[in-house]
Amino acid sequence: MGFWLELIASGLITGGIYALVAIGLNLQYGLMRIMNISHGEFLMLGAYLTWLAHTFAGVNPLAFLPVVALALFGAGLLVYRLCFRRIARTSPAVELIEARSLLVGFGLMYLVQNAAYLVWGADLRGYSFLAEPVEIMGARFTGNRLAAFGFAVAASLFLIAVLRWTLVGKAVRAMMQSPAGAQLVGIDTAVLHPVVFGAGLALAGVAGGLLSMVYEITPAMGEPYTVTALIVITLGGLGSAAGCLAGGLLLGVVEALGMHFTSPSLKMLLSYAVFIAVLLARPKGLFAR
Amino acid sequence: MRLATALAACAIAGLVLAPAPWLVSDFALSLTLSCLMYVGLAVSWAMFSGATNYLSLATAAFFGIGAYVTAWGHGTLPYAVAVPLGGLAAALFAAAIGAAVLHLRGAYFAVITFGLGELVRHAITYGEKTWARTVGRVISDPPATETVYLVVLALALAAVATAAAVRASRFGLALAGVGSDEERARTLGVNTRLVKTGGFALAAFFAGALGAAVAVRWTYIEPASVFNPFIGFQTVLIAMVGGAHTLAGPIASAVVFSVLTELLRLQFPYAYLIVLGALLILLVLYLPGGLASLLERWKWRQRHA
Amino acid sequence: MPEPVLSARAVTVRFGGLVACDGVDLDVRAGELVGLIGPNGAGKTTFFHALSGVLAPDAGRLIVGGADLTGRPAHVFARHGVARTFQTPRVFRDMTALENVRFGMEFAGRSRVHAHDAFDDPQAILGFLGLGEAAAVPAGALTPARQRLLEIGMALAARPRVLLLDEVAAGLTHAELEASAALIRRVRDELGVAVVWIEHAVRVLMDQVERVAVLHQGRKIADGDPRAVARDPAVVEAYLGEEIEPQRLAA
Amino acid sequence: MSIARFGGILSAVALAAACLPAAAQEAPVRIGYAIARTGPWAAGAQLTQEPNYIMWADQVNAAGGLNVKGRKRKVELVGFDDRSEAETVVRTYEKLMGSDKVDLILPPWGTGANFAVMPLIQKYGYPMIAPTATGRRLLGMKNPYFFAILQQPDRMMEALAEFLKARRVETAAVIHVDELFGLEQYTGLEAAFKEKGIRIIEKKTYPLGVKDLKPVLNDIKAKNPDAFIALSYPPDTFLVTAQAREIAFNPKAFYAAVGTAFPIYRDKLGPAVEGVMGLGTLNPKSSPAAKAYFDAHVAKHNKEPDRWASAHAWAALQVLEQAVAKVGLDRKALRDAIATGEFDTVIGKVRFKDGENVTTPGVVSQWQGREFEVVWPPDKATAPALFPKPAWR
Repeated sequence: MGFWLELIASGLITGGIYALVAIGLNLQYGLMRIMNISHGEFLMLGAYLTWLAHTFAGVNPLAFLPVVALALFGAGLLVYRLCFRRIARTSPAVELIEARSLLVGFGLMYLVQNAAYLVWGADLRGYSFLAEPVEIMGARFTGNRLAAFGFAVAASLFLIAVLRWTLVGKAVRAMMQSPAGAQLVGIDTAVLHPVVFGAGLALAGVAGGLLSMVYEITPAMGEPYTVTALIVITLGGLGSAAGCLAGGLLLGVVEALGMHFTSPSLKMLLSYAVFIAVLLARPKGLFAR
Repeated sequence: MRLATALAACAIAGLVLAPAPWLVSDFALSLTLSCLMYVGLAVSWAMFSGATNYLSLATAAFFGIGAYVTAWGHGTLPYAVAVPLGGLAAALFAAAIGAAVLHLRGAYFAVITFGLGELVRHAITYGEKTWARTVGRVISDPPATETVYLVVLALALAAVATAAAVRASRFGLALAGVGSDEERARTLGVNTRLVKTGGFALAAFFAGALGAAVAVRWTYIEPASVFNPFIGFQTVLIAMVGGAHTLAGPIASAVVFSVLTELLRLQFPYAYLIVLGALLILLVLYLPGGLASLLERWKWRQRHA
Repeated sequence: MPEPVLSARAVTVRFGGLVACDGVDLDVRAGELVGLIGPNGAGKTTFFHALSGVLAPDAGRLIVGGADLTGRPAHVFARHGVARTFQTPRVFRDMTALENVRFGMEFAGRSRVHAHDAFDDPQAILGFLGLGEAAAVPAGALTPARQRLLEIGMALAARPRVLLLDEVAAGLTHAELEASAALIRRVRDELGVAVVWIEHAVRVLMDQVERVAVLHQGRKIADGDPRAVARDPAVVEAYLGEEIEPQRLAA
Repeated sequence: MSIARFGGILSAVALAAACLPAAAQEAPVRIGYAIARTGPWAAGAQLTQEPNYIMWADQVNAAGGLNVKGRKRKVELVGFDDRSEAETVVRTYEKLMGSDKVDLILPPWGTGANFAVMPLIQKYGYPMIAPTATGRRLLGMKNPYFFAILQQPDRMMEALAEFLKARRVETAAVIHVDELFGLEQYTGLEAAFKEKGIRIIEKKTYPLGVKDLKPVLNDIKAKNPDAFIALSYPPDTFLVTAQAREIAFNPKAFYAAVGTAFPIYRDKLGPAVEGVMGLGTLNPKSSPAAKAYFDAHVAKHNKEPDRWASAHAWAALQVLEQAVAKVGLDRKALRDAIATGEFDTVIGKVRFKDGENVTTPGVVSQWQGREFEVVWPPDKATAPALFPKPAWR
């Protein structure tokens, strides 16, 4: 029994990490159709900032996360102002916003990644934090993975609640359904857009900070995370906070069970097969509206 | 008329470029080959995705499938057979998955095509490891650079000629109808499913054949390098920067992008990607119609001068 | 009586729990001009979607020119001679007006026995619609009213046996409306194409058609001579509370 | 830090330029290479390989230049980023050898990239001594210009089997990455274990990019093998160590492959690495020459080299330097000199047979304190082995 608990829990925790990586991108793409392909690069920045603070100033990485969030939120406002505002204003159709933001995302990816190479070099970096195992009902987990999982769940629940029950959430959802319509009913997209974009980057940064406790970091680490994020948010249904969490958890559990029952070599095959099967059955993801 | 012009341009380009291996330096030849590879990839991508607005991220998968056909056929199949066979294998794969996924739209289609590519890559890795006890294949006596160059040149020109012919045809009209309003096209008698699958497979043929043709240069064909998602991303990037709904845009963009990246790389060996990224952003912000819109603007000025 | 060119038998379409069309029958014969009316949400457009193959009905049969096309995709309907327009005009915005018309001719118009072959040339269709000078204009740049006309042209280029028109009058001035109505009569009279016409402006429609069918809450509640239908108590009941008063309906 | 590296290049170039008037009659020896500065290969390439190139060029120039058959000539490095792409590797070497006609080339990083330049070095006739290329398949191409200086997988795995046999290990569980590297290591391990009578009671494989191996480790833990061997790449090496500790899976011998020899492995995992064995070849205690090399590297780049292939990259440059001193820059003669000579390097005497370094034995290393001690073979050992492995800390 303990074995099964551990297996499922381990899958859920990895799944929580997948969801964590995706939350920020889901916000940006789901709400504004900004396909920010440089998402993983900002995650990488968050990871480096946390690593720097911990390694050179001895700051507790968890305590530093709000700083990371703030820094990336600021960066998000700046990036939005410099790049995406113009795109949102000059693109006549939502498909064009999507296409152009994809290209700008590529540009940002090159730019940010290379800047990181110049500043920090290509070397693997990392540190140990909360790496001690914690025993829960006979199963053992490291604290840093639990922290990442906890944040993913908390952030998802928070977003679900905000979107569902608050006035801001209603505005954001209105914006999601029809940007022009939102403007008609008096929602100020000039404020909401940059804030949502900044929040997306802040979430990416916090995810990076949390992951830097678990995995090693390099300037090239971003791209696989962007891919994971894209898979998770399409699996869950673009823009759905609940779908994002469910999609990540589903993948994590499928992988854990797959690894146990078949071979870990089949893990990638399995998760892609599940992803594709879900999309074929539900073309708009698990939590399609 | 426009088709005839395009075909004539292809023929002239062929005559000009074919003797390159005996005239230019090894490096210039290598760079030209890179340009041609991306011309072929971007033009064939735009032929389907530009016309229909179905943003496919399966290029890397097609490329890798083609490459694996040469890898498996190495030693038994002549290069000249392996290349079209690689294209055919990719086209068959595209037709099979196209029938299943071409009802998905937008980002869902993009991500699922990417996922299918990864699925194939992992399936090949697993199959090779399990049954052939290997990961990757060695091409022990690759064809000469001249041969590879000429084959890639032929494929790139064939892609351009095919794209021009498609644009001038009923098939091209149907693809454009799908891109503009798929349901409307259906109510006007277009079998959109067939048209989409056909277009997807045709585009895949060129990506597959190019994979089969180029990957022999790398001596060692392994899933991680031939299914490199960046090949697909770069193709999309080039085609969209050029203007995916045009024919000339992706061609110009492939040449500009390849040469520019290379010059920057050689000139600024540490910071070239920063420059490239910044240029790309500026281009999208201030030339949203892509390189093709420059051409259109120029034509417009000519007419109204 | 000639065979119907289009025949709907007990067509039912459901969206989840909602029954948008509930066992609707309709026969349309060659050269007929049939109006289809009903209050908002009556299921008119859904019924058109079923008639043109855009939506597969959950139950019932659809027979076009004697062939059972139930469950077939829209392009098969188009090739058997069902052409339609949409409530909000759907033209290929980046193509020119001429290309839009050519599109209809190249596909549905080519692959079946022609019901009418009055037009071999897209330019002639544009001329017929009064859009001759707009041939080279991108369709997206036309006014909505002209886009509606262009849509009819696209449908005519498909050489249909039956033309399904979904609200041609919306947003038109009175004069434009009269012109459109006249055009629709010409399509029927000169080309011999059967027309089924949905219109919210019920009065205009009633003046033009010889027969009208009424949908209400997904069911057909009346079908016949416009004056008789207007006096039908069930129809009057259905329209109560709508913006059109029963007296004016009968006028 | 890359600023330092960048400065290194600048100073190499500047030095070469400064010497121009003095040695106007003698142009510098141009040495070309492509290596990953960006992309997934960069972390390895910038740890193990390029820093050595830069440091070597600096040292050679500081000493007055490269001895070319008795005449000193300055060295100029012509290095480009290969973007971690095979096609860019090929294109860059075609430029260097075919168009620029540099005097010598240095290898790119990694087995895949080395494969890609194989036909080119043969076509243009440039000898290449590769520190980061492993695999029988490379050597199987029988390219006369290719020399592999790193111990090949079978040799390393034989050493591991001997070590475990000497400690009476009877059972082992193995996982390996689905890559040529993992497969070749495993083939070597399987043969060596069979010969030594060590049973492999569980074998699992996993793909690149895995983020969680706990379910596998749990399954293996339940089988209780004497030894656990992960033929892994850096991200999974870190992962498997952290997760074995997480579930308290503590076999008598715990071995992981690529990455254990990286200083960051010790720095990230801290005391947890105590007793972990891995793919390492030498450390500063191995010899005074090794100590001098490690010290010079830290002084130059402000970071330690790894304890697996870095020294081999340095040794490859030493081989090249000694061969050039003997026969000059005639590349055919240079090739023959490398193929037939014996060279004194930081990793000891090096001699090639059919392109393979046949003098350097297989080695097993183990983290003890802050050092990756060599624990096998006994004549190379820098410390006695900790066996069984102490409990995770």
